[in-house]
Amino acid sequence: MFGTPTLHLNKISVSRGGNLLIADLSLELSGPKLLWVTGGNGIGKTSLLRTCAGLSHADSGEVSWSIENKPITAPEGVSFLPANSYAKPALTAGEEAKFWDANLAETQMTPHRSTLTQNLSTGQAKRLSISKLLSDKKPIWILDEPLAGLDDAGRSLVAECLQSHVRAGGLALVASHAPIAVQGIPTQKLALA
Amino acid sequence: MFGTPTLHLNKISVSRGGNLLIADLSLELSGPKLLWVTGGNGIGKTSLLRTCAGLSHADSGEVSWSIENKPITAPEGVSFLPANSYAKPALTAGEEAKFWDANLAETQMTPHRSTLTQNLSTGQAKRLSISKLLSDKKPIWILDEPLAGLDDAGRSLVAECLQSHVRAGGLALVASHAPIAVQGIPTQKLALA
Amino acid sequence: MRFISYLANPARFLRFSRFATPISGWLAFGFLGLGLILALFISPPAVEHGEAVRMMYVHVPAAWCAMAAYAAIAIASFVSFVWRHNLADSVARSLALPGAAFTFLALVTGSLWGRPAWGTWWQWDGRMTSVLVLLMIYISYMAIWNIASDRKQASRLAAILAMVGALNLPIIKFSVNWWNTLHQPATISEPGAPGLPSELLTPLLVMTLGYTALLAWFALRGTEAELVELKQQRAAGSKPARVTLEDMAS
Amino acid sequence: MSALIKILRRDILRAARSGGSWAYGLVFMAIFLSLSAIAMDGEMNALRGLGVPLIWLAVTFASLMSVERVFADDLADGTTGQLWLSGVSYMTQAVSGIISFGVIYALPLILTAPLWSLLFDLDSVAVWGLLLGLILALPGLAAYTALAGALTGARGKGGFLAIVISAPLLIPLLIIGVAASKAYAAQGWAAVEFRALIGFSLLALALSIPASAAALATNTDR
Amino acid sequence: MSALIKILRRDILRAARSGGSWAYGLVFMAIFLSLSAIAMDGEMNALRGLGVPLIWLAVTFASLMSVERVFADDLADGTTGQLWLSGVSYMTQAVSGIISFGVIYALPLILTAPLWSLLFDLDSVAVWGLLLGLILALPGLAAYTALAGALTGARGKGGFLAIVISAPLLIPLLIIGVAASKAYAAQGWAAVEFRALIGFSLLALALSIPASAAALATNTDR
Ligand code: HEM
Ligand SMILES: Nc1ncnc2c1ncn2[C@@H]1O[C@H](COP(=O)(O)OP(=O)(O)OP(=O)(O)O)[C@@H](O)[C@H]1O
Ligand SMILES: Nc1ncnc2c1ncn2[C@@H]1O[C@H](COP(=O)(O)OP(=O)(O)OP(=O)(O)O)[C@@H](O)[C@H]1O
Ligand SMILES: [Mg+2]
Ligand SMILES: [Mg+2]
Repeated sequence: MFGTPTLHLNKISVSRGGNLLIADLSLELSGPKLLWVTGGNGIGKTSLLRTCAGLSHADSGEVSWSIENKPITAPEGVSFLPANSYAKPALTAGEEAKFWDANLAETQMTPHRSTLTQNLSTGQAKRLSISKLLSDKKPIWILDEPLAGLDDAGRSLVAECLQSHVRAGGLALVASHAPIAVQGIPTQKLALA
Repeated sequence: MFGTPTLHLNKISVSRGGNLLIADLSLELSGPKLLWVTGGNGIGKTSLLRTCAGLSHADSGEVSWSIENKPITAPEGVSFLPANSYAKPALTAGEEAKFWDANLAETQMTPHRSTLTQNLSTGQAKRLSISKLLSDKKPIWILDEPLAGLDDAGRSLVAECLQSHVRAGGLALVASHAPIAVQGIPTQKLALA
Repeated sequence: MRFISYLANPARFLRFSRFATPISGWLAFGFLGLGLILALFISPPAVEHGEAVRMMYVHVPAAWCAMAAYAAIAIASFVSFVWRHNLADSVARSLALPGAAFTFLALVTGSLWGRPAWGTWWQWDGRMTSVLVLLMIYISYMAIWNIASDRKQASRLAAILAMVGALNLPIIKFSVNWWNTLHQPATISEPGAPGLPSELLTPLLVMTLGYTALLAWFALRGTEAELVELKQQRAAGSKPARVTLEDMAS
Repeated sequence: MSALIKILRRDILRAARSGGSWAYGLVFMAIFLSLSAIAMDGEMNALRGLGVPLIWLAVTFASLMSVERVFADDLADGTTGQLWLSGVSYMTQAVSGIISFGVIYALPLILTAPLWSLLFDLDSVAVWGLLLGLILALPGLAAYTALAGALTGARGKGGFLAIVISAPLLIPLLIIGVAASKAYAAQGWAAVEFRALIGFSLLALALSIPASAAALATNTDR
Repeated sequence: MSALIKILRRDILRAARSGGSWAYGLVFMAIFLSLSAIAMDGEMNALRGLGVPLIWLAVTFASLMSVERVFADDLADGTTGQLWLSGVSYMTQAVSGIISFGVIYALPLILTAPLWSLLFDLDSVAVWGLLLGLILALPGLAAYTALAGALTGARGKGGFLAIVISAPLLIPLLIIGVAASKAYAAQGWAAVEFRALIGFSLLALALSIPASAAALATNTDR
């Protein structure tokens, strides 16, 4: 069980290349909760998520994180699953997993442990990223298109992971074009348009 | 209208890194037809499609293409949409489109013509790839996960394109995890398991 | 040629190599032993070079075999590239290491010999430079085999390189004529030139046979090992996908 | 033809955008030559003799440094295969790679050679010899460098391997080239070394074009 | 600490796999030095004086060549940010980048320097001077090179820009280094140049670590 994790957005603005994507957004999100972030291509979902993960700075406003009202830093509480794989080409899936203390078994990737990451198929690369995500056990998950490239089994795996994460009190922000519907957990939808 | 395009697979075997993925597959596919290729992650969809596009060699067996029973080469009749973007980083979307004689308007990418391709969002990059596909007007389309990363509008755009391609007598092979269902065109499903 | 296409079948090759490999190994052992005894103890010192002539028995056949091995690699590469035959590239690959070793040996013995003969270990003359280039080509040939994770791809890339690198062989051969240099022009290998007296020629020939048998041993053994490995990989590999085609309501 | 021009235009644009990668070789050459001159303690007499070979060396190294810029990106992201499907044969792609490498990366190096010769106090005959030799070697230089790029493809940033592959091919060219540049002073145009250099350069092209094309096809197949 | 070791281990593995990119510098050095020797027509007397500066130059160039191997890949695919989120501060990442660059790319160059000195017929005192100078310069060399890598990030393969940034930083180090190596013959350890070299090297470290960390953070934010 996580103590109640909270993400605070205080009037943040996010811009890219001179275009304002998000203006003065204020939100307070606490676990247990799943937030489905959706909106058209290029509307700013990825940019918003990266900002919420502390990887990018908002142009103005503040992003902060807390557990049971005690402020924490992003590295203390946040995991981020990017849309693209960040596995290193010259390493095998097993070596990559070891580097991040990840467990390949959780995503059925054990048979591919000795395949070089650049030779993994699209869905296998995604599974490897998910293994890394699962290793962290952070209370706030920020996932960018976690379902892309996954087969049916992979998608239900993600749903299960989200379910148990939220059930344990976690907060999850998920950007996805397909609806993210997980049984029996509090879910909200954030639509950008 | 295209003359009847046909893809012939004659007992092909495809392997990757010493693993046999497809063994002795024989198929003859002719337009007008949509073939939905599906199967679990890493089963060999991408490898099969690349072989059908002439980009990889089968270990054994033959792949050939014809129009109205007249043999053609792959470059004469085939277009391939890879799962990942192949736009060049230092170029803008407009420059990239010009290089490939593609029309950005067809995919609603005109507003982003002066964005560098490495700054495009996931879905925008996909749309750029699709613009390039549409420019070719080849009778055989081979598409690897064309829907990944696209929003609703993008997905219906792909469906429309597929529809008019097949209606014009074309053949389309589409690998996708989500079902590809297009109204009123002959559709077959090729499942790998 | 018929013999080669007969062997092109892996199973037949394995049957052939089962006895050919040990034979070539023992031949190499015998000839090299005999050659060294002849070279070091029996043959007389030469008029011009004195005792240093004994270097010749190591040097000259090493140089020849280095070139011969490369020529064989280039030919096998051509076969492998054109007919996509993976027995040929196994042969080529197995010849690379001994070929490089012979090249290295020719360079080292040549430069050890050069000290008494020309008063210098090394000079950038045509022959020496082109043999050094041969060594570099051998190294790059071996390196490229190791970069591609896919064997099919690696074999084709290596074959392309081997064929381009063959350009260096005539350069080595004729560099003594084009490029005015220190190195001996061909005396032994020139047709119609008797060149050497037979007491010098015999150990040279015996050593050459020994080196050649050694090359053959490497080629056979390497190919054998690779075939066995390929077989094991096939057996261990996963099952291919089951493919079903069905119509869908449209 | 038009495909050639299109690729060339695209490559120039990319080079101009990528933080000036085309100038990389020039900067390398500047540093290499001026530091070499500094290292020799500026002794003009020694320097004069070394000018020609050092500038040849600098050009060769600077070209080697850009090997991975020829085909690696196109192979990595699949553009090579897409171009093939859109009707640009691997042969054409090989030729365009050689040309764009020659024009974007090698030619600027060669054209600045006379400038660097000032550093070594070369007389005008020596400078002409140098320039002629370099220009005649350009096709060979570009051809072998491109071949190394095509062979190593997108792997491990080429780097090491590309250098290991192209060095043995380039060494004969370098040796004949220096000899030709030097022979110019004594014999002018007629020197036999120039003919040898032209021969080598053309041979390099003739070998590299089909070999690079085959390598591109192989590296696309995966 | 364990993060440092982990990153170092990973980088060694990657270097070993990537077609031997770690050996790239070594090969460059071999070619550079032997070709320089050829260019001097093998005149031992001239060569002996040039040995020390040429080897220094070779080490510096060979390091510059690997600049883009330090942080570029991690920045390009987002690993830098992921490491930060998993608790490895940018400072730690900067330090580990400097160390892995120093150990994987620069150290092998330095350790082979005595071997190359054979080519120039250096006596043993000169070789010791060379080696000591190079080892003391190593931290500075690695620090500035890494800084250039962190600043240019994943853009346009670094290349040109990284060299332009690090060359001016490295030149003072090079000049003092050569002076120290030469001074060793006359004054041994006690030569004032050695103290200056140590000072420069430490200063380079002290400046580069926070600067690289800041650059990494900035390049992650996009
Ligand atoms: C590192 C230095 C040297 C290298 C790389 C080298 C290389 C070669 C090569 C490649 C051949 C075979 C060429 C052919 O058959 O056409 C050869 C043959 C020979 N070398 Fe050397 N060599 C070196 C030094 C020497 C020295 C110092 C001597 C003696 C003074 C010498 C004497 C010979 C002789 C007598 C032959 C046989 C020539 C013939 O009749 O074909 N070599 N060497
Ligand atoms: N440096 C830049 N210059 C100009 N525009 C940029 C730059 N970087 C990003 N953009 C633009 O910012 C917008 C935000 O992209 P973002 O990746 O956040 O979108 P997204 O909602 O995740 O879209 P998708 O659904 O396609 O993933 C896009 O329109 C993109 O083109
Ligand atoms: N060089 C290689 N060595 C070992 N295995 C490899 C190599 N290249 C590919 N593979 C494996 O081959 C299989 C085929 O991958 P492919 O990309 O065709 O799958 P896919 O059906 O497209 O999967 P996805 O749905 O994830 O896109 C994968 O299991 C992959 O790990
Ligand atoms: Mg996005
Ligand atoms: Mg796939």
